[in-house]
Amino acid sequence: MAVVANGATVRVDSISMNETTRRTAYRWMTLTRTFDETMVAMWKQGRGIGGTFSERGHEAVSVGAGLALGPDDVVAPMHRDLGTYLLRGMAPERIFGNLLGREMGVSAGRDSNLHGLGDLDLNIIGFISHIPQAIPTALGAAMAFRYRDESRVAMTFVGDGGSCSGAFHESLNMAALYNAPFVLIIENNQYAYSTPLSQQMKVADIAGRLPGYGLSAVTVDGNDVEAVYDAAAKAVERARSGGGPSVIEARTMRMLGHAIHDGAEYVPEALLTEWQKRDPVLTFRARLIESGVPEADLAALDEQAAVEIAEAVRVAEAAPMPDPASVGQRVYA
Amino acid sequence: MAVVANGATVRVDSISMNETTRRTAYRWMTLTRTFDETMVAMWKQGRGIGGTFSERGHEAVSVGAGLALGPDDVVAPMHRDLGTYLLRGMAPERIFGNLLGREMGVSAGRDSNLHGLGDLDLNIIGFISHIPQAIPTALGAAMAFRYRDESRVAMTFVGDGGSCSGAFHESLNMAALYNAPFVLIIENNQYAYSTPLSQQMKVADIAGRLPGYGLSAVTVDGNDVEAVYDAAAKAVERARSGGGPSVIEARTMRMLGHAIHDGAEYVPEALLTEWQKRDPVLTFRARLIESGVPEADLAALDEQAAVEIAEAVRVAEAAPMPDPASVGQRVYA
Amino acid sequence: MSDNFGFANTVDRASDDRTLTYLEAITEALFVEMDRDENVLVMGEDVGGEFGGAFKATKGLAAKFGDRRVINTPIAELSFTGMANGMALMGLRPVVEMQFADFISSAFDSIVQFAATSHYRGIGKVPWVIRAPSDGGIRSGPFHSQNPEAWFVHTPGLKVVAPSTPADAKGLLAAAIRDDNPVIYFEAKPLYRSIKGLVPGGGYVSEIGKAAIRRPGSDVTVIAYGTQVHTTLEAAHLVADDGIDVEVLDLRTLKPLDTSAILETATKTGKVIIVHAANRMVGVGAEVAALIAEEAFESLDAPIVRIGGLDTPVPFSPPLEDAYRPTAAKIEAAIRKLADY
Amino acid sequence: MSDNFGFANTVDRASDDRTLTYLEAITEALFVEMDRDENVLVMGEDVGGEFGGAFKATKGLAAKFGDRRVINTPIAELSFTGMANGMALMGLRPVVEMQFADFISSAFDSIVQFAATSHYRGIGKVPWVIRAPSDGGIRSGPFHSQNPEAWFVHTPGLKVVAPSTPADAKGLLAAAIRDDNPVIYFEAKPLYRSIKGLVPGGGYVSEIGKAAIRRPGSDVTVIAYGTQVHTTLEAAHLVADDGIDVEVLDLRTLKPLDTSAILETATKTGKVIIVHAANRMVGVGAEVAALIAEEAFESLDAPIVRIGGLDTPVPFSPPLEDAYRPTAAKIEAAIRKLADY
Ligand SMILES: Cc1ncc(C[n+]2csc(CCOP(=O)(O)OP(=O)(O)O)c2C)c(N)n1
Ligand SMILES: Cc1ncc(C[n+]2csc(CCOP(=O)(O)OP(=O)(O)O)c2C)c(N)n1
Ligand SMILES: [Mg+2]
Ligand SMILES: [Mg+2]
Repeated sequence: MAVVANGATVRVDSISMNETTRRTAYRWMTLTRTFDETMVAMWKQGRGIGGTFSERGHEAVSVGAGLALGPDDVVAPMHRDLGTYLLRGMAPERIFGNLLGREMGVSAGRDSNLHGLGDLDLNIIGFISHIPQAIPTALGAAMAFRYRDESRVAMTFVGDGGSCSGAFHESLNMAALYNAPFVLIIENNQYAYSTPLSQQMKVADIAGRLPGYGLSAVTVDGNDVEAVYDAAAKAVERARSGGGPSVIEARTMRMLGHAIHDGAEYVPEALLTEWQKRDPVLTFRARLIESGVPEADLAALDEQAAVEIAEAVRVAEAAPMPDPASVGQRVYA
Repeated sequence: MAVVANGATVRVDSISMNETTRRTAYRWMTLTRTFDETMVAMWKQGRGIGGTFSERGHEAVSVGAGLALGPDDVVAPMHRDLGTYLLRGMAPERIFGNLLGREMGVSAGRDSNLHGLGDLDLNIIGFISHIPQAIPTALGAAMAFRYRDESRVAMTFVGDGGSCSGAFHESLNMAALYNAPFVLIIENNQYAYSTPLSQQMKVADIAGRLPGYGLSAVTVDGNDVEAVYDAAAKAVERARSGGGPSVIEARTMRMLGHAIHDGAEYVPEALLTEWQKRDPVLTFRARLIESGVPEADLAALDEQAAVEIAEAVRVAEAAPMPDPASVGQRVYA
Repeated sequence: MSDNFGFANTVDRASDDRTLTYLEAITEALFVEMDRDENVLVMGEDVGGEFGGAFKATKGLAAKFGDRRVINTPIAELSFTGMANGMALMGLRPVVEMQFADFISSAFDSIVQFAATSHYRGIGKVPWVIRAPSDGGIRSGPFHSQNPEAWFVHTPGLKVVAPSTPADAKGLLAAAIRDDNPVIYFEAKPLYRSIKGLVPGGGYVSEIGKAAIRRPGSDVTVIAYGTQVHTTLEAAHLVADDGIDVEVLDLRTLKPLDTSAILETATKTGKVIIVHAANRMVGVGAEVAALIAEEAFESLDAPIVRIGGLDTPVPFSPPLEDAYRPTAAKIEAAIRKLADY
Repeated sequence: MSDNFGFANTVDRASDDRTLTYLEAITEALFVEMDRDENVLVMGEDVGGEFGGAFKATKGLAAKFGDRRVINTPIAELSFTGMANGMALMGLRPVVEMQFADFISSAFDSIVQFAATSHYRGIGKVPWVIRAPSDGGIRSGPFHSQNPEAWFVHTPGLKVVAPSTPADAKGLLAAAIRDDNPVIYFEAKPLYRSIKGLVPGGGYVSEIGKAAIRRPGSDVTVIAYGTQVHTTLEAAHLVADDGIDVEVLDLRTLKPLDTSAILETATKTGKVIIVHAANRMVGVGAEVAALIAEEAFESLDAPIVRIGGLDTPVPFSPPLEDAYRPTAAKIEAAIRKLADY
C-alpha cells in the first residue's frame, strides 16, 4: 500500500482487507450512502427539522477508519462520519430520531442533526460543534487507557478547517509527549464551509508538519477505503502496542454543500466533476466486482440498505417528541 | 553566521553588527543586566511590591532582536524582554515605577511588574499575562501594516512554554497564509516555570516544525547577541521587503527562578554552571575587548548604567502612588 | 408590530428612509461605514468573496471593497480575534464576524483578557466590533442558538449592544464601529428576515448606552432586548384588551446599561418583569433586577420578576426548545399575575 | 474569627480533627481522595514532581502516588482541560489545576461548551474538578487576581463551589471530586496561609449546595463567600458594639445556589447586603439580589445592597486595588446605613 509520509511516497507493510472485511466495508458504505441520500431528500422535501450535514464523498474515510478499530476502542467521529456511527452499531433509526428531535433519538431531543450522537455503550463519544474539541477529548480517552494500562485505542477526526485551530496543535503536541494510544484522521476535503484550502493555509500538506512533533503521519487517498483502512489499521496497531500516536491525512472532497441549505456555488464545477469519477462507493463497488465478488451480492447489500433505511425513517418519523416537561432533566448526572 | 535551519546547519548571508552597533548592543545589555540585578536585590530586601521576573541570561535575545528593528516597527516583548523595552526608549524609571505601582509608572499603577509596559508612542505593545496572546496581537499589527501598505514590521516573543499553546499554531498558520511582515522570536530557555522541555514536547526542535507552515525558521545561539541580531535583522529585512514572516528560535537558559519568589531548586546545578560560562553579557564583553574595544569604554558604559539605574530607582521610589479616586478612570477610551 | 417599534418616536425620518429587513440593515451599516472610513474592514470565517458569510450579512462587500478589506480567515477564533486586537491598536477598525455567537467562547481570551483590559492597562485603544449572530427558537440546537451576552456584560472594559429593530441594527452597528472601544454586537438571528422597518439612509448612528421605550404604559413594565422585545410587544398586545397597560423598555445597550431609563420606568409602574432568552441565572436580567431592588426599592409595588432561558443547554427538539425559551404566552401570564398583585 | 467560622455548629468534631491552614486542607483532600479512589488524578502546569505547583497545593502527591497520577502539562489549558473531559468520560476523576483562576478563560470552550453540556446531550458523565486559585488583595495585578465565577454560574451544566474555611476547603474539594459532574472549585489565594481551622481527618465531605450561617444575627444579613466571608465577619464584629446584630451567610456553593437558606435569612432580617470581590455587574450577587427581590419581596424592609469589585480590571497598585475591592470598612458602612434604614 503506497502512502505519502512527510512529503515522500514510501512503502509500508500493508494491512490489507481480507475478503470478509471488504464485503463488510461495502455493506457499511452502501448503508451510509443510502442513509445520506435519504436524509438529503427528506430535507429537500421539508420533512427535516433544523439543518443537517451530508457526508457524500467521505464514506471511504468514515468506514475505512472506523473498521480499523476493535470493539473496545473508542471513537469520536465528526459531523461527516456517519459511516463510523453506523458500523459501531448505532441503529439508523436512532440517528434519524436525533435528526428529527425525537425522544428515542440518540440525544433524546437535546442535540441536533449529527451532533450529540454519543453512546458510551458503543464506545462512541458524540460530536460537539466547537471545532476541534473532539481532538483533546479523544486524546483524554486515550490517556485514560494509558492510565489504566488498558489495551485500547482512541480515534478521532478533524477537517482541514479544524486543523487550523489551536487545540489541534496543543493536543498533537501532548499526544506525542505522552505517547498516547491515539489516532487522528484528518479529513481533508479541501473546503471549510466556503473557504478553500488555499485560503486556510499556505502549505496544504497538513500531515507533512506533524513528524516534527514526534508523531507518525501519513497521507492517503481518502476515496479509497482500502487505503484508509490499511493506514488506520497500522496506526491502531501501533497505538495498541505502545508505539504512540499517529495521524492520517485522508485527501477527499466534500461533494455537496457544507450543510443542507448550502448550494456550494463557490466550488468550481470542474473540481466536482473530477472527484465524481472517484466516487468512493462506486469505485469500490467496481473494484470488488473486478476482483470477483458477484454483482448480485453487492446488489443484495444495496437492497438491504434501502430496506433498513426506509424502515429506520418510518420508525423515527412515527416516534413521539420528548415531553416538554422533561426539559430540565439530564442536566446533571 | 551559522544558523540551524530545519535541523541542518546552513550558511546564510550575514548581516553583521558594525562597531557602533556592537557598542550600542553592549550599552543596552549592561543597562539591562544592571536593571535586573538592582530589581532582584530590591525585591530580596523587601522593597518590591508583588512579584517580578528576572531576565538574567536573556539579554542577548532581547537586545539582539530589538536592535534589528527600525524606529517605526512595532514590538510586543514578553516578560523577560526588559532589554527590548529599554532600547526602544522606555525610561528605566517608568519601568521601576510600574513595578512599584506608581502613578508615573508605565501603566499608572494599573498593571503589575513587567506586564502592561505598553507605549504606542514608542511602538511598544505591552505584555499580557495570558500566554501566548502577544503572538496574534503582534500579527494583527503586522496585518495593519500590510493593510495600509506601510513598510513596517511587527516583532514579538514567545517562550518554549508558550509555543505549546494553541494561538502559536493558529497565528503562525495565518502569518504564513497572509504573508505578514511578522517576526517571532522563540525564547527557548529550556523551562516553563518548573517544567523542563522534556515535559513540554517530545521533539525539542520547535523551529524545525515551522517550515511546514511555509515560514522561514532558524535556530540561533540565544546567548550570542550578534547571532540573534544577525538572524533578526535578516528576518526584519525579509518581512519589510514583502518576503513574509520568519521565526527565530533562540536557545538560551533562564538563569534564575521563574519569578522572584522561585528558588528554582528543580534546575540541575550542573546545567546552570554550564550556562554560566556562556553568560551573554560577560562573553560579549570579552569578545569586544578581544576585538580591540578598550575595556575602559565598556567600564564607562557599565558605570553609566549603574548611575542611570540608581537614579531611576530613586525617582520611582520617591514618586507618588495613584489617587484611589482615579480607580475607575481609563477603563474606556 | 406597531409604529415601527417606537423608532418613529425617537428619530427624525430622513427623506431617504427605506423599509429594510434587520439583516439588510446590518449589511447597509457595513457598506456605509466601510465607505466612510478606510480603516474599517471585515474579517471572519467565510465572510469574503461572492459568498458573504453564513447569513450573507457581508454579501457584496468584497465585490465593492476588495479582498484586502474583507478577509476570510481560517477556523481560529482565538487568534483572528487576537489579530483584530493588534489591528485595532494600530488604528484600524476591524469588524469581526463570529459565524455564530456560540463560537465566541473560542475567542474568549482575546476578548475578555486582552481587548477588555488594554485601555485600562495603558496598552492602547482597541476599537473593534465583534458581530455575533445569536439567539434561538429556530431549531438550531445547543451550539447554534446561544445568547452568551452575560459573560461579556460581567467583564469590565467591554461594551455590549443588542439591537431589536432594523433601525437600531444599522444605527448601533455604525455606533459600535465608530466607538473607540471593543464592542460586542449581538445580532438576533430570528429577526434577520422576520422583521422589517424604516431605516434612515446614509451615516446613521444610534447612541450606545440609551434604552428606548417601545410602548409606553402605566401598569406593568417589561424590560427586554433583542428578539424578546418583539415577544414582549406581542404579550403586551394580548393583555391590552383586558385593560392592562404595559410599558416596554428595550435596553438596546447591555453594557453600559441605561440605568436612568431602567429606574425611571420601574419608578413609574412599580411592577417590573425582565425578559431575555439567555439563561436566567446570573443573566443580564439579574443585574437589572438587582439594580432596581437597590435603587428603586421604595417605588416597587410587587416582586421583580425575571423570565429567561432555563438553566439547561439550549435543547434542539421543538417542544423542548419552546419549554426552554421565553414565549409571548409565558410573558403574558407573568404580566397578568403581576398586574393582579 | 469566632467559633471556627461556624464550623463547630454544623459538624461533629471527630477525634482526629487538627488545626490546618486552608492550603493544607486542600492538599489533605487531594491525598485522601487519591488514596481512596485510584481513578482520581491530578494534572496541570507544574503540579508534579518535587515542585508541587505554584502554590504547593500538590506538593508530596507525586512522591506518594507517582508521575502517572500527578501529571505535569504543557501550557495548553484548552486542550489539557479537553483531555480531562475525555478522561472523565472514561471514568477517571481528574482534578485539574489552573495555575491561577485567571487562566481558566484559556480553557473556556472545554468547560462551558463540552463539559457543561455533555451529560444533557447524552454524551456521558464528566466528573472532573477544576481547582482555580482566585481572588486578589495581594498585589498581583489584573491577571493574577481575578474572580471569574460569574461566567460559570451563568453557564448551565456546571457546579461551582467557593470554600471560605479550612474545613470546607477540604470538605468541598472532596465532595467535588466525588461528584459525577464538572465542578469548578474556586479556592481563595488570600486565605491559603492566613487562616487556620479545625479540619476533620479522613474522608470528610461538605455537602455541595448547602450554605452555612457563620454568624447568626437579627438586624441585617450579609451574604458572602470565599475571602469576603472573613471581611464580613470583621465588619460584623465592628458594628456589634453598637448593637447591630449581623447575620452572616456563607454561600459555599455558588451553583446550585442554596435558595432556601438565602430566602430564609432574607425573610428573617428583611435587610440584605451581598458581598463578593468579583465585579459587581452581573455577578453572583446580582442573582442573589434578584432571587430575593422576586421570592422574598414581602419580607424586605430595605433596598437590597450589593458590594462588589468595581467595573474595572483588577488594578495592581495598592491604593487602587483597595479602592477596587470590598473591604471591612466598606461593608461596615453599608451595614450601618442599612441598619438605620
Ligand atoms: C470553533 C468553531 N468555529 C466555527 C464553526 C462553524 N463551522 C462548522 S463546520 C465549519 C467548517 C469546518 O470545516 P472542516 O473542519 O474542513 O470540516 P468539513 O465541514 O469540511 O468536513 C465551520 C466553520 C465551528 N463549528 N466551530
Ligand atoms: C495561559 C497561561 N497559562 C499559565 C500562565 C502562567 N505562567 C506564566 S509564565 C509561565 C511559564 C512560561 O514559560 P515560557 O513560555 O517558556 O516562558 P519563560 O517564563 O520561560 O520565559 C506560566 C505557566 C500564563 N501566564 N498564561
Ligand atoms: Mg473540510
Ligand atoms: Mg521558557
